[in-house]
Amino acid sequence: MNFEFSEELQQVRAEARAFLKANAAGSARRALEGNTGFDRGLWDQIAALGWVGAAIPEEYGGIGLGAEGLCVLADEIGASLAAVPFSSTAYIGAPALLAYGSEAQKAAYLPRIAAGEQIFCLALSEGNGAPRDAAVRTEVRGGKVYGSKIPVIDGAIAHTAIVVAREAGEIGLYLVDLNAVGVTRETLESIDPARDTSRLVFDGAVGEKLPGAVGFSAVQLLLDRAAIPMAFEQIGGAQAALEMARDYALGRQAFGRAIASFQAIKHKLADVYVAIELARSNAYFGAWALQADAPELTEAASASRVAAIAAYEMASAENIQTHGGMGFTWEFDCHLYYRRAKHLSLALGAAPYWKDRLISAVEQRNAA
Amino acid sequence: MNFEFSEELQQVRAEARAFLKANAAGSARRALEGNTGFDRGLWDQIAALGWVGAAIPEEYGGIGLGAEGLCVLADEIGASLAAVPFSSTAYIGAPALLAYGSEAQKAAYLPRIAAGEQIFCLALSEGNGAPRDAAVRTEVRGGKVYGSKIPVIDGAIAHTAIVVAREAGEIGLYLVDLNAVGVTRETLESIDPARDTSRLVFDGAVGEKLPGAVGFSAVQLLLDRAAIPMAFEQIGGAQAALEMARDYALGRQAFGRAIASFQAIKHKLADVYVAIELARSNAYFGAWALQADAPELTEAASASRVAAIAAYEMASAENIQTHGGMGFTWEFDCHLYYRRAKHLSLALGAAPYWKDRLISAVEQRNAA
Amino acid sequence: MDFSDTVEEAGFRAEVVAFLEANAKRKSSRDDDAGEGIDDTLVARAKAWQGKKAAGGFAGITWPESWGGRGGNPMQQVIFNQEEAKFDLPRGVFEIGLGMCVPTVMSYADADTAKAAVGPALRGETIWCQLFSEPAAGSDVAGIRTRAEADGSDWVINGQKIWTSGAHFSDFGLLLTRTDPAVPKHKGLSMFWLDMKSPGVEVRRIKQIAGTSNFNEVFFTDVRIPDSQRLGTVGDGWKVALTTLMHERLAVGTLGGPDFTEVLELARSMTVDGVPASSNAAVRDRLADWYVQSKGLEYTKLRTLTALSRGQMPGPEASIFKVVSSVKLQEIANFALDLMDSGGLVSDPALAPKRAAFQQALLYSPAGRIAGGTDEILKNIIAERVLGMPGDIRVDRDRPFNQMKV
Amino acid sequence: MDFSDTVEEAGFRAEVVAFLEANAKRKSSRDDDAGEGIDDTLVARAKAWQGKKAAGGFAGITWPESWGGRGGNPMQQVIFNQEEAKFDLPRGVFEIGLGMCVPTVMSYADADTAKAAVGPALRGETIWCQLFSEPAAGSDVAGIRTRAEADGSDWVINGQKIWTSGAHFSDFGLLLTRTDPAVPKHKGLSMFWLDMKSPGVEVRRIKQIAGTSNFNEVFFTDVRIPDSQRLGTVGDGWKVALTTLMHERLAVGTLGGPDFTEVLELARSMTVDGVPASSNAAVRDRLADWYVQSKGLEYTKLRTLTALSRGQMPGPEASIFKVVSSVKLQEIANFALDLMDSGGLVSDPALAPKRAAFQQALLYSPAGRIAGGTDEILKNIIAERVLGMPGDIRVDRDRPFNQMKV
Repeated sequence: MNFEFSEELQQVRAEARAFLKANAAGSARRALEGNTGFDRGLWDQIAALGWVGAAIPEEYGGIGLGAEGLCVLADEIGASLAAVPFSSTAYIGAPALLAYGSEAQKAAYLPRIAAGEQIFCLALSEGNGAPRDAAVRTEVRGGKVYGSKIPVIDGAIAHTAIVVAREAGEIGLYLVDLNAVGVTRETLESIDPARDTSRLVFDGAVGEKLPGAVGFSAVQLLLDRAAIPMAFEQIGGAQAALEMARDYALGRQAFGRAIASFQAIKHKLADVYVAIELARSNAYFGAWALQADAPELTEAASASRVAAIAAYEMASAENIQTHGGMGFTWEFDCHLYYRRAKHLSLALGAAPYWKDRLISAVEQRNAA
Repeated sequence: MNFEFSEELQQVRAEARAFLKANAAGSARRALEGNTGFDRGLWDQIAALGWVGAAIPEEYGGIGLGAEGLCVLADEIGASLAAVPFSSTAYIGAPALLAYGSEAQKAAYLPRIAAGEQIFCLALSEGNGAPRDAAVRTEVRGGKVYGSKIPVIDGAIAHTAIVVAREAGEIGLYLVDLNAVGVTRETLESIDPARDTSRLVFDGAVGEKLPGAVGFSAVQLLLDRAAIPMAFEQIGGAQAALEMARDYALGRQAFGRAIASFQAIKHKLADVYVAIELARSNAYFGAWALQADAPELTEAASASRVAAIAAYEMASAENIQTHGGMGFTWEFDCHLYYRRAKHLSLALGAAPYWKDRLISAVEQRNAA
Repeated sequence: MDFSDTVEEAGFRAEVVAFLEANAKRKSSRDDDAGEGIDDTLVARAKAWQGKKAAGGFAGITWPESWGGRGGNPMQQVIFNQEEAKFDLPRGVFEIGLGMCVPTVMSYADADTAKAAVGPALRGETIWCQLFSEPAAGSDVAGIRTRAEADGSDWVINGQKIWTSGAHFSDFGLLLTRTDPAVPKHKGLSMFWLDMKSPGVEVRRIKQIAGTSNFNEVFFTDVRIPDSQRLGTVGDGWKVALTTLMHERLAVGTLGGPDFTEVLELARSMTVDGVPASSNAAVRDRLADWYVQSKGLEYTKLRTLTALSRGQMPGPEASIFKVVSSVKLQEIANFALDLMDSGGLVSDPALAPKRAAFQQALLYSPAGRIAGGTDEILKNIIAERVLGMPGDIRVDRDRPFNQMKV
Repeated sequence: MDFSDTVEEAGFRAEVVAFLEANAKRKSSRDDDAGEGIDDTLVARAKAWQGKKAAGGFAGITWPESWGGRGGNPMQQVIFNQEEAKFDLPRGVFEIGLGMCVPTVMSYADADTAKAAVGPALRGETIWCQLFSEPAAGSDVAGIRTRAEADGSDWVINGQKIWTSGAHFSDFGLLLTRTDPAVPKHKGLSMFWLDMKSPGVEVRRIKQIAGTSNFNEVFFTDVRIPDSQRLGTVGDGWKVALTTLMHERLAVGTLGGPDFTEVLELARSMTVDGVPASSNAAVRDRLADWYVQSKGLEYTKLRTLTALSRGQMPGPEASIFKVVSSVKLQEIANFALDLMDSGGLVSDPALAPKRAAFQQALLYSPAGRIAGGTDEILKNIIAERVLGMPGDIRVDRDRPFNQMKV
């Protein structure tokens, strides 16, 4: 029985935490107030540390920490609120190439991803609604992409988009150089301006097919894989919000005592703790399933995501509540967690999508 | 603005409360422990007071207090936990005759209902699942009823059943004398043995059609009408459970203080109070809509029922929780409320049925 | 039961409607100002409108005629508010001053002072704000630290207030201070009124999560207030404050923002495989809960009005409105965004459904659970004052204020 | 990460399985004894099985060899429990005695007494129960009132205990008493062990909501206990009790009853218009929540086991199991009954789905939220011992016990 990250990864975690503590403080606030959607300096630093290539095999320039290593880093990045396109690039971009790319594509892109030179984004959504086959209207004709994608996380800061599009009726994934002709991009107002959220319009941009991705199920499997490190990023944030609330409650006096001594606050934060631990345990199983490429991957990913969404939303909302009036000021950091929580909830298929996917997967397993 | 019961009905309420306090104490426990499903003595007393005919017009032997009067009495009966077939007879039986019966049927049955001589029951369900047209397989052929109904509340103690059955494909309501040939009845083990819950089998029993009831919508409208006094019965029980919890918490000492002084208990009971008040306000509107036969009846009934189910289940469960160990003993009365709460939740279409009906009704109104 | 006015109420309502029709414009569509800040233009409009109300005899409806009021009853005030809400009129400027501060002045100031203060306020010429809360005294208002020290016939004020609505456009303020820190916290307080333009008063806007600024911080540096502006005796400030806060309960407004109807509309507008999302059972399940809560509050208000119409005053049970509606609003915002999935991220009013009402509600709903009494304080109020349960154990009641931990 | 045993663990597991295969029968289908009472037959089977375990070297796995135990580690105990649970074997008779009472005797009794007590208990010849809780001392165990008064070399016991599992089939009991009511509550307690057949001991079964009787009341009328049966010094009973209760944390079991899988099966079995209820989005929404909770607890247990396997002891975070699973059980019972609609009323196991498992769960789930620590106490434990938040304000710490209100 060894249901815990290895000693080596515990060490990675400790170093990541120390690094982010020293270098990521204020990252989200700067990106929010500057409306940059991105902390480029921090990105360059974490790229230099090799984090972007954590789960990329060493042959492609990665540091080969595997899926579990990626999860550990995601956890710490979540806690730090770092304003970096880590999820778009490391949870989605690299795995998409690894799973669906040709050998040439892998060789061309992965080393640059690992080096932080290539930021990726996933251009899937075309408006409101959960991810689904029929909602994809973007088309590929003659190797060129036509369609409008909204929203695309990190769309304005990425170098390359993985575009979900339909060619001769069939869904595929296409790499599009976002600085090439035929691409228009526009950053949109969003609930977490510390993370870029954009509209991309493709009008004849060249699309390079990822040959391994066939049909919408390839998109769903990509989301499954991304959901697991994403859950860790959410749990990291939730844990940080819980600790912020606990610390404030310990210091804040009302009625002659620390508000942490009131059961209303104690039980509220106990509930948050429970939600986080349930999410963490599900995510641990997710990390194992991702590393092992286990048949339970879809259930594990869905359950991780459902639990992590609930935990972070709860932790960040109750952190505000615990802070009282200060909690809803711009000046305090509570809203940075609250915004990020909802951003991450929506950024990769929202809770209804994952709940349905979870039960479908369980039903399929039961039927098998 | 007069959104309150009249002075006259406030008086009726006070008298009912005093009567039930003196006469209904222990009614549920006796019925539970004796497995009688019924407190016949109490039934005869409330019939003598005219309550069963509260909403029956005086021309048919009722006391003409109207729908609002029935709701006031239902509230008090709910609080008292009286083990009587009041809902089956006064919320369903009499209104069915008034709405769908011929003049002859009204004249024949209503005075005997008002006098307490005729207990009614509704034979609708045929196993698990929400009320719906396609689930009715009981048939009427040549004036005779064939089919099995499970469960039927008060089925073993009623004189007459209103049977939902299909004749030449169309749903109708049929009066069946339960002491006649072709009827078999059997009391079943149920979650609230203080209220009779039975299986009725009809094998050629004579059925007398209620001519006004055509199609399953007639059944649904009957449920709508019954749901409003039922909501009051539930709210009465919820309020009694809340008061029982509050009183216990005030008296019970732990850690040198009344447990009522702990926020965990205070906020729990405040939540229960809020749920009850939301239910009560919805039910008030229901009482108005029933009395006025308003076009909003279905929404009002559905909302009353949804809110009352939630309030009573919560109040009765948290009453047990507030009592701690004593709460789950047979000896304390907590479980009588808890059983009755769930009995009433399931006895007239469960929450999912009413939530769906509520939204459908709102959508229809919006479309109109 | 019926929903009609009494004869007297109907007469008054007709009078109100005639006045409003003559002096204002009916709202054309459903407006929603939740989360909006108050700017100079709105303040100017509000002052003008208050003047018209005063001239028409509809300012201070429940105030005695001797104070320039109408001498009417609370039900008339409700009727006026109901009808006024249907017109396109400025709100949020005078409620606190006329609802809470000026009545306190009426009760505690000497006749001349009160006379000088009340008339202009009623006519909309002056605006009042309430200076009670402090950084270290939110839910626990009696824990304020702003000092008032006697100096001749003046008091010298030093300290900081916070969460002061309208301080930046107010002319006068009602100020709760600590005059004796050596006695237990409730006993060393005194109340004053002051000119907000007094030297040493500095107002700073507070930016909230949603980007708007509904509140201020107010700093006091050696501000001098003559003793004649004291309200109540020295050390009696808590009693005076309770008078003010009692009026707050009557002034409780409804939270704006999207509700059941808006979620239903959103769900109907979103089609999956040709079927609207409103037919999804999980959506209907939540919708039903919000319908029941929303209608439950609406009907509870009717029950309160019935009591008011019969001469009873609303009690602590009014806490139910905010405790239900603010959590509901936060749930609705989250649910609607989930329904939109990643599309919910976009908060540009030109792109998001309902002009981004759900995205905005996500950001301002947390304040609803805190401002004007946190969820936790409101549940305490329900438990203690409605259900008769004991107060929390108090460790600060008898301890001298200056011996308590901050 | 991996889920395999270490080499040592695998070896031990193989040994265990061989022993079980040789001495017991594998469960044929998934049994569920939640809510079932314990009868004489079960007690007899349990005694026989305990004897076999002792003979096979699997009783007292973590106890020192000098006490007749195996001298193993907690992980070995977990492995044994995991494998034992797969066999059709009696449970619920020895857990409290061997898990909590006898270890306390081992720690505090003199050598001869302990020797005489431990061996027979380990071999299943004697059963022990724990006599701590009282009608007026549930969550607040230190508030017990049962008096022990010195009389020569004896103590005379008067009072009442409650919630005593297994008192009616126990031979011995661990008894917490108050020897000095004039000092603060935690200071005046003393611990004893006694023969349950002593004159003046009366055991009465407590009937629970669900109709079963898992607990007893135990009345003491002038029961004499020799001073030699005292455990720990006079007045030190609370310290001794904490030793006992520390073991409780390790013994925490899982609640039985229907879970995610059973609700899914129920929903799949119920067809509406040809479509199973499991395709209803509202049903799937709730199912997903319960899956996440259920798996979350399962995987949390694996994390705990990993820590155990590395030699760390489980801490207060184990409170999460009961606080999540008991509320979940009550929700599941309610939800399943709602799905059955009026059919859910019927609790006859021959008629109701899953042999009325959901109806039964409705009735026994409330006890799960209370027995062994209420939801409220468990959340306090998480807040205080995991999150490091302060204890509730205590008004009883320094007050003499006999001056407190009852």
